[in-house]
Amino acid sequence: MINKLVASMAEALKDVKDGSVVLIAGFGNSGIPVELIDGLIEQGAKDLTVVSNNAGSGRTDVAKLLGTGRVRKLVCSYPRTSGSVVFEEMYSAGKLELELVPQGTLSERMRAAAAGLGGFYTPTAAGTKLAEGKESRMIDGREYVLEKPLKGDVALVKAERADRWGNLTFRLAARNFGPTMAAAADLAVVQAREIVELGAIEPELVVTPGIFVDRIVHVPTPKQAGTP
Amino acid sequence: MINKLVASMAEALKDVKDGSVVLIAGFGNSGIPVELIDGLIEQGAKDLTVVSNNAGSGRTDVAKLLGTGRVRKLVCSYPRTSGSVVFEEMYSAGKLELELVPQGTLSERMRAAAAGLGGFYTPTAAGTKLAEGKESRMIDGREYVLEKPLKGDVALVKAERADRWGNLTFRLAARNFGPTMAAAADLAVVQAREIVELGAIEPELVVTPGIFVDRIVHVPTPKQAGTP
Amino acid sequence: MTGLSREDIARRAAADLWDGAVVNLGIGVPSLVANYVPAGREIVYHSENGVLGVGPSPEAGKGDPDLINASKQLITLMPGASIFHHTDSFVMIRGGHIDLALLGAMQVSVEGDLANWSTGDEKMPPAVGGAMDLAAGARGVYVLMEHTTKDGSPKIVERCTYPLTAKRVVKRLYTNLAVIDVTPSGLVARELAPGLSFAELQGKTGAKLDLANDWKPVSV
Amino acid sequence: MTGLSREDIARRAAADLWDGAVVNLGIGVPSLVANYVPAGREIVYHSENGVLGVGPSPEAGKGDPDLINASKQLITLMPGASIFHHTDSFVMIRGGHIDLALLGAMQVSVEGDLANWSTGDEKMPPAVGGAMDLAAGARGVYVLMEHTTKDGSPKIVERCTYPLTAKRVVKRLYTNLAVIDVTPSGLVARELAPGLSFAELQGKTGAKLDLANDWKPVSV
Repeated sequence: MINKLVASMAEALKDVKDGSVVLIAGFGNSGIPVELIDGLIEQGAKDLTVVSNNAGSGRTDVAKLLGTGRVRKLVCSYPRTSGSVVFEEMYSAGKLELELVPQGTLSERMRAAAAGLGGFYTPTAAGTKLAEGKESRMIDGREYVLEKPLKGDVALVKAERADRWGNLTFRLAARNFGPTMAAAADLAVVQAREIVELGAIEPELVVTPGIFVDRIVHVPTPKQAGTP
Repeated sequence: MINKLVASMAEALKDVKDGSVVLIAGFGNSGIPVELIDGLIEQGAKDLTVVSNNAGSGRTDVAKLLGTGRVRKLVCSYPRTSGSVVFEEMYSAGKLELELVPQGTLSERMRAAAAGLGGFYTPTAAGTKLAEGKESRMIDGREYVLEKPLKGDVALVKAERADRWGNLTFRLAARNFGPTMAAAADLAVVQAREIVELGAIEPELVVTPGIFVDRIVHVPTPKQAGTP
Repeated sequence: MTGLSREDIARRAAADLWDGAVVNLGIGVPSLVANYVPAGREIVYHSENGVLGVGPSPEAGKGDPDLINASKQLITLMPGASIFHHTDSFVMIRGGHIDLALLGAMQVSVEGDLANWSTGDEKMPPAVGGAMDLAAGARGVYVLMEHTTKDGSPKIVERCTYPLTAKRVVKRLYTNLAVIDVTPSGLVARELAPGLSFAELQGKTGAKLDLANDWKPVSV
Repeated sequence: MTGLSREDIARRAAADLWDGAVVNLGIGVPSLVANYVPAGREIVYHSENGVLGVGPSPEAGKGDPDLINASKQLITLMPGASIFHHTDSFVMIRGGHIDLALLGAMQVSVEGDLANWSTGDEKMPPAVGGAMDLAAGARGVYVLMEHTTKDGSPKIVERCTYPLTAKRVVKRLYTNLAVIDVTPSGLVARELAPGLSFAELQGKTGAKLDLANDWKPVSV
């Protein structure tokens, strides 16, 4: 029997290795898997590369993880926001390497990893500083930059509803990076507010099919990121 | 006010030009926009390039369009099936050019057009006859083939439900190429079994957002392809 | 002369949006535009985080923390709205499906070059977000911004000194002081903040402006 | 000696699928495998046209024309099934998310090269479907097929003469006559159709076979 539901946060995050590339879903404070991030801090893996659209605000969730000093590198589109104090501290102290990636390229690179592609040509950032050192080429009279897939060892994703096969739905715009990150990581770990019977999610309404999900932990009252 | 619903098939297909690239959704007999294809035959555009996963069976729908002699070229993954008599006739008579494309590459090429990408590297077909003449490169020890976007001038898509903004849902596995083709064409024309009020499709449950749809024609009792 | 408020800049820009336009709203002043739909028109506002059909801000104290815009402010949904994941959202953006992107800017040049992600100061951590995707992918880019920096330096310049977001993409500027078109023959001021003289406007602008023959005061 | 029926080939292959396996079913004999889930196991069958969780064929006269498999036959859905569009379906396939692809073949070589899309006959129009994507993307490829062509020519060969689908991908073969592993040291027959001698099997095979020490008759 397929049962991806695990009993504890510890089990959900066991064997996350030092040096892992960790994809963390969310945009602003929406869709951030706060409890999984706390679980990862508890778990203790270090020398991590974190891929996340923002760098957290205040000192919770992504910011809290950065503050542990266990993140070597951040791959991110918009790390500096109001309240991104931990990121700014770590960055100016030279304790955090930053790879700045345009948001659509960030998402598309993870999708390329999920889709088994070797790379793609995008017009985004062509001719700018963020394309420096990258291969570019003219295609039909327009300049494109070659971007490579970005694969995660682990993805941390917040879902609204899950069944034991790993089928997921998401809550409103908390969906954001969740589906792409789940598909782009070798180990997709999901926190779900509600666990439902197999078959309770209508086949046409599944947002992330279970094939992309490895472990589910039930977090019935998830914290919204950015709240104390 | 945005109202993509048009009153007639003629209006839905007006200004489809000779020489157009026409994306036709469907897989086997599921999801084939039979009435739109009949409408296109009526409309009379010729010298068409048709992109479709199959080439029809019997002498209806896609096969009927091929039989008019107005299709110069077929871009297809699986044209030869039991009953693909019209395709076989046209092909062996040298009246139809065929570009055979692996199914996933076909879909991904249209997605690349929809997504504004200049191309992508895929491992599919690397080292085979279908990669001949294409650029290939080794990436991390594996051979990939460069594939270019495939854009449609027109897409013909069969949906289950539509609202006046063009938001769509699909029926079961009739979804197949519909969402990708709608997004990949300059003019996405949709036949929908049911037209619903704006707001009747829950935002989380929209499959194709209206941004990808241009015209909707109401076909309340669509024919299933392959039925007489 | 402070000219228009942020709300008035947003209201003025909204007035130019046509019925049926699909418009991405970037961070900053552009986010406010969702509150100002011209009467009798339907505008489909897009937010990069996966929302099409953004409505006005919710009443104070209401709103859902999982319905936010690019500026991370609470939004509502219009009837006809749809939700999708980030990669699909950028299919819309990069693929040319967005009619207009309304963006903020640090600098805009005479040729429509846009700089809005970095001052080039190595000590200041940069943030790009969806700006480069929008600049490369939207069919048109309009900029909404304060006319000058807080210390009064011009943001409209002959040539951007900050790292570029994209070249030759901005078609029109809405500032607290003016509405300015980027044309092949240079920058043309079409509307001036009420009470502002063209000489004053030129004085706060780091590139040569022409005044349109049919110029008028900004009306909001 | 005709050996196993198509249904028995499918049943035999199904017996090797492990609990929780995600298995794509290709055109032909593989499509039948959905009818044979070993007791006590859950197998998630994938169909390239956008279905995960394919169930057995519906009863005769039942079924929905919009629920079909790669062979365009009617299917049912299991509880837990999901529907998605074609491009997402091939994200699963190409991206290595499918544990096993069960495919038909025209020829398979000693090294596991697969040819299943064209005889190379220019007059015969070709058809590739999802075969190349599956061969390149699935974590494993097993072939289910008749052991020989209708006229008795071997389909298991030293070297494929037909154009390849992919090189060195086939790990195991289920035919009406045998179960054969593709190993680094060559083809190894593990199971033979009841009543068939190894010599007879070798006689219908266009490449050298070894017989496994622990070989046994196919049991279905």
